[in-house]
Amino acid sequence: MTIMNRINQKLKENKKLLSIYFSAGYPNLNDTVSIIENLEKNGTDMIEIGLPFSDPLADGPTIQASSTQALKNGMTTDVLFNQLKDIRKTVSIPLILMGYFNPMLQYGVEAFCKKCQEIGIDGLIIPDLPVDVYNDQYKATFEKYGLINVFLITPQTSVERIHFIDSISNGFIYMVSSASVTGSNSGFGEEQTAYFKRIADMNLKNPQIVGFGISDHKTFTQATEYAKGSIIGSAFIKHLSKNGTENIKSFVDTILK
Amino acid sequence: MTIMNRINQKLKENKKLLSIYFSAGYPNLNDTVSIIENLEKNGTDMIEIGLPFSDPLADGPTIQASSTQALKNGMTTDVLFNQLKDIRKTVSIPLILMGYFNPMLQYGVEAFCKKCQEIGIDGLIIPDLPVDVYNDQYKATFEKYGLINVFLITPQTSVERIHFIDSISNGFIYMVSSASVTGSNSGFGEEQTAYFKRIADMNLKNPQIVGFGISDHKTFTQATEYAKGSIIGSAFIKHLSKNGTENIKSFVDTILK
Amino acid sequence: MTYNINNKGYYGEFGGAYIPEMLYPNVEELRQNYLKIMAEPSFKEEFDQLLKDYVGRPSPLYFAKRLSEKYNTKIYLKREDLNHTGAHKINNTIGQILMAQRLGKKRIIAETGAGQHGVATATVCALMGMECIVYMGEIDIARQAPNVARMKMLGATVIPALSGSRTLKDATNEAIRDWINNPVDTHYIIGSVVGPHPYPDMVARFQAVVSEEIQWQLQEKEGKTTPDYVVACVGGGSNAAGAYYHYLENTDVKLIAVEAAGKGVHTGESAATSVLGKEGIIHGSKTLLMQTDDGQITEPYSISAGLDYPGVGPMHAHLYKTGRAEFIAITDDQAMNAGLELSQLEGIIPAIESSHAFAVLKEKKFKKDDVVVINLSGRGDKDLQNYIDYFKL
Amino acid sequence: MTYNINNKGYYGEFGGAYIPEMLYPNVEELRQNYLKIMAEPSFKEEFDQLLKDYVGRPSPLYFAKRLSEKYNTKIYLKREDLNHTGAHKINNTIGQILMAQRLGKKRIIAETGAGQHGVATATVCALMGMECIVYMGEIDIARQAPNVARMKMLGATVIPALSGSRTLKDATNEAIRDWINNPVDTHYIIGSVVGPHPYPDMVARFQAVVSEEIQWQLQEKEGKTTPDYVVACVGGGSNAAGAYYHYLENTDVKLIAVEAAGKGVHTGESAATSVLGKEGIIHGSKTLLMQTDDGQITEPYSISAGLDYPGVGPMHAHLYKTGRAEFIAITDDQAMNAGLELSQLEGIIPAIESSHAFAVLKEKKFKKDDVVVINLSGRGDKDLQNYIDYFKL
Ligand SMILES: Cc1ncc(COP(=O)(O)O)c(C=O)c1O
Ligand SMILES: Cc1ncc(COP(=O)(O)O)c(C=O)c1O
Repeated sequence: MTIMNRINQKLKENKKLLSIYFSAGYPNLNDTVSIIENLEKNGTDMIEIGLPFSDPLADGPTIQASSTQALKNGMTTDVLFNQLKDIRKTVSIPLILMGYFNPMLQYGVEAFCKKCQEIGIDGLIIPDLPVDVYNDQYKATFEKYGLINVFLITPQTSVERIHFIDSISNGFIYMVSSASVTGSNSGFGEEQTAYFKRIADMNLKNPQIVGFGISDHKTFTQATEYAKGSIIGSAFIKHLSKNGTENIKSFVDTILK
Repeated sequence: MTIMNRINQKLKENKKLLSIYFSAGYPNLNDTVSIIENLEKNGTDMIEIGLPFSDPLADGPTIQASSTQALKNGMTTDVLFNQLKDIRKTVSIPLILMGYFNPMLQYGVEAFCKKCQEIGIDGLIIPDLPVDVYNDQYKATFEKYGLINVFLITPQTSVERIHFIDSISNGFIYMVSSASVTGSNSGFGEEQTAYFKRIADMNLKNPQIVGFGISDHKTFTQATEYAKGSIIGSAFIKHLSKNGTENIKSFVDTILK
Repeated sequence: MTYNINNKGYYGEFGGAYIPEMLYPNVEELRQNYLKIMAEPSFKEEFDQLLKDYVGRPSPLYFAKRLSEKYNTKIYLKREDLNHTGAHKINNTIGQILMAQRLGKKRIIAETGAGQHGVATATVCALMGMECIVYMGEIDIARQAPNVARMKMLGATVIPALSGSRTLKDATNEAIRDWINNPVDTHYIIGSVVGPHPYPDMVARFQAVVSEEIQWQLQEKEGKTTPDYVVACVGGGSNAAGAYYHYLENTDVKLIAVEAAGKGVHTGESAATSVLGKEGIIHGSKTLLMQTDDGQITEPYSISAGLDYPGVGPMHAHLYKTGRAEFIAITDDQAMNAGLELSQLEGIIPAIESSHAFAVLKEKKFKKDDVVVINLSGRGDKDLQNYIDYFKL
Repeated sequence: MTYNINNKGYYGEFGGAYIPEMLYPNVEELRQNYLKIMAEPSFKEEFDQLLKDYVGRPSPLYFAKRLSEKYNTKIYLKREDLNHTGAHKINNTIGQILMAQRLGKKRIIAETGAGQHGVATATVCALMGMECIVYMGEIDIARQAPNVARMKMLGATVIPALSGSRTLKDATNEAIRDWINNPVDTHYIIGSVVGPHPYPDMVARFQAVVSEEIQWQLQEKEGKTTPDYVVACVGGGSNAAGAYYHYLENTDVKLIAVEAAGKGVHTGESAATSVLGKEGIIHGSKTLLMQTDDGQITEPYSISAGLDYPGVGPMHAHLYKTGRAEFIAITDDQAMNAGLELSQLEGIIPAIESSHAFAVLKEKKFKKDDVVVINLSGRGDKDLQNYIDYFKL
């Protein structure tokens, strides 16, 4: 890929990146844009916008519940695209859509990618779209529309496979802190730190951003000791469910301190 | 058998015989003797005294219930023998004990027969003591103590078997009106009348007394058209359960009219 | 000494046909015909075919590895639990329904305790399109609800026995009463090796397929046709009779009969007939039974409806009297725990009846090389609620 | 045209492994090893031995005389209901537990709908002494209570799935979540021919013993190895896959797949995936599934917990798309009545899942000489309460 999109530019910044995930349409259907704007305003570096799915099998209970609520609120792919249509008028940090493959497939992968480009989405994270299927069938389409596809690695991913994933990635690698669904851990132990270090020592061409289990300043700091940044999901959803869209600042502040 | 006991004498009388069955110890434990005396006084020709059994499988619900109540009241073989010990001081009609084989077996068949003789019992009806077992094992004992053993025939009994049963009987044959447990019919139809006639026409050496389904003057008359007499069981038990031991006269009267 | 029936219908001093005259034609018809009919090639063929294709025989002889390790002996399970309807009972009902057809009967009655025999009877009646009435004690109807439901699904009429202890004994009384009332067109399918001759022998012969299979199955697995022990629970005794049958005369094979001790043999709530019983007459047969001094049959108790019977078949009375079989009494608690153990060690939930047989493993020490065949007479689906309640699972 | 899987893990356009990276090592380990392990003589031997001695295979192929007479055709029932635990599911769990052992796994998870797969999994875990966690939808826990009790007796932990429709789909989600959380020591025993490659193929191969047996059993009975029709119900599709397996490429054998139409295909309460579904991804596999235009998976409905699934295995999607199999949708009412009919004509109470297959007899006219094999995938013990309530027996 030749075009350098917002993700690549952001990754060049000389800082540890805070990326935040939330489920679009949660807590209320039309909160999406204001949450994004608020996050940017308060210092978030990158945002994963979750496209809710009925059967989010890689997500833990918190994100799952927010997904279900978002669907109940009326969220659909079309609604989301519509909410986001003017987002680039106000927001400039990288925006990544994160969702399961089936809704994209139903929308049509090409149509989906095209729409993302129109809106100004920079990348996609599709947990259940495997690397080889992407590589064989969808890579060309993603590239055509300037979208970065982000792959995951876990503590169980083999060295060879990490190198392979690195070779086909062109943004960052989503480094799952521990093999577990989102939101099920708090605080990193020796094992995880060793894993962060092991990956850092591989000197991959793509920087790594850690996800799963980042919930506060401490885990953010731990995770970014070796990695370029980290992604917070469940902790932010919990904050939303308690405080609504108010006070996003205080959440971001406690992470960054 | 040479001794002519009360049963044989009674059978010689030139009349249709009314025989009545009741469960000893019912309705109250000590009603036995007064029921017997009352029955004789009011014109009953012969009495079957039921020795209650826990599992009276050839009896219908009425007799079964009276048996159960009698056992609850405390009836046992010993109690019955004790109640009857002076019966011959007041009663002279034939008395037959009717009961299942197991209690007799536990008492000891010989001891049981001996006791019957002492008391003045004339015969036994043991529905579950088969003809051949009796013949092979117990005939000598019964005869030793002057007891007549009464066998049953039913509409299904073959001609050969009727002749065989006749040959080993020495009192009367208990002719079951229809193949059914006691108390389950009322009124005789053509089929049964034909059966009564068929047996009468066989000119057996033993007279027949009809049992099962005799409940009133009509059925008594029907049954004794061809037979020497008939036995009433359930109908009398029902009378006892309604009226107690009072008014036995009226019961007997309605049968004989 | 023989352990089989003699030509008068007795095992030693036990057996016979102590029946009211009203039953004589039926029982006599059966007595005169059963061996002849069973020997007919067409009968054998139909019987064998149904056992194979419908019942699913042969039932496996399964080497229970983990159980064997735990008890340090060689334990094989004869898997009657895998039969259609879930117990050994169907071997007999298949045989008897074919018998009833050949005798021209149109209506079938049966008694049932655990409901397995009732289900097995309702099943063969459905298969043959015959009317089916099943008598079942009111207490048993409550504690074996799944089997009551099955009988109804199969089109049978279930009539509660309301007298006595309202269990198997009383259901049997009611069935006999029905038979007395319907002497011409009705066949009574007795569910165990009890009742008047020829029932105990006929039922034993239908169940004998169990030991016949054990012989060749053991040959395949152990290179010999005979085990050291055959263990079976005994209610009336049919599953035991089937498992013992071909070994009866071979005294190298030790037979263990397991009775239900309920809350304890001497608590007054037990069904351990061999210990508590005396010779007497029950349901048309001279055998051992639990009774008062006065000869009244006492009300038994066992957590297991199929063993909750105050008598035992005459074959077993004879095996007891002669010492041919060792009788062991197992309490409710021992049985329930053995059932849980089998479930969790081997993945097989046994009927509570069968659990009694497994409890012997804790009571008796077998040698390492002993080949112990335990007859797993039925599966525990019907007993789930009892297990759950008992263990508060 | 082939109806088998290709070397990329697809049946035509269906299949694949659409899984999160967290599952990759597990699934990949399985993919690389399953065929190799299944081909090992020691694996085959242990698998075959357990199928024979523990499961009770071969399951009979039973000629249903009265049913055949009624529908004027030749109907054979493949008696998977006679397997240990009462359904075809155990063929697969026996295979997978041996696979898990060889892969060095220590902990087993499973999803279950009707509970049959949960019981079959709990059973093999007890047999092998392995920890067992079963996920089951809250609704299914209520409607298949006997199977929940059985799992507990067998020592398994049953965890309710509380999300979505609280049925099989959601239990599967929870099981996958567990697997993601336990990527090293845990094997996920999927219960049908669904999930990411190699599961559909592996499960189909373990179930293929069904059609392998049908071949020689038909040879014995009809002098030919092929029937005219093979009929099976389809939830995920494993019993159908097993019954079709050896006939897939022989188009003389017509395949009929029976789906659950619930209250009617177009009532909004149905699980008839072939009619209502579109291509999509569910539980790691590209296949047909019921979904909104927006790609959200819809909540299916069937009276039968085992068919209450919004997808279908990729093999079946392919069989549908190519027309190789005829798909027929059967409503709750049709199925229940077919279950009652089988009970009362043949003495066999089928699982409600299997009842759907029998309902085809009223929907489709077969010729007098047609040999129709219906896969009787399971027994109805688990469904008694439903039948009783439905028919007010
Ligand atoms: C599974 C099972 N085993 C054993 C028995 C006891 O009967 P028997 O002693 O005749 O084998 C029963 C009776 O219902 C039963 O269901
Ligand atoms: C008896 C029975 N048949 C069929 C099914 C449906 O599963 P499959 O389509 O995988 O055979 C189930 C599922 O639980 C079942 O229990």
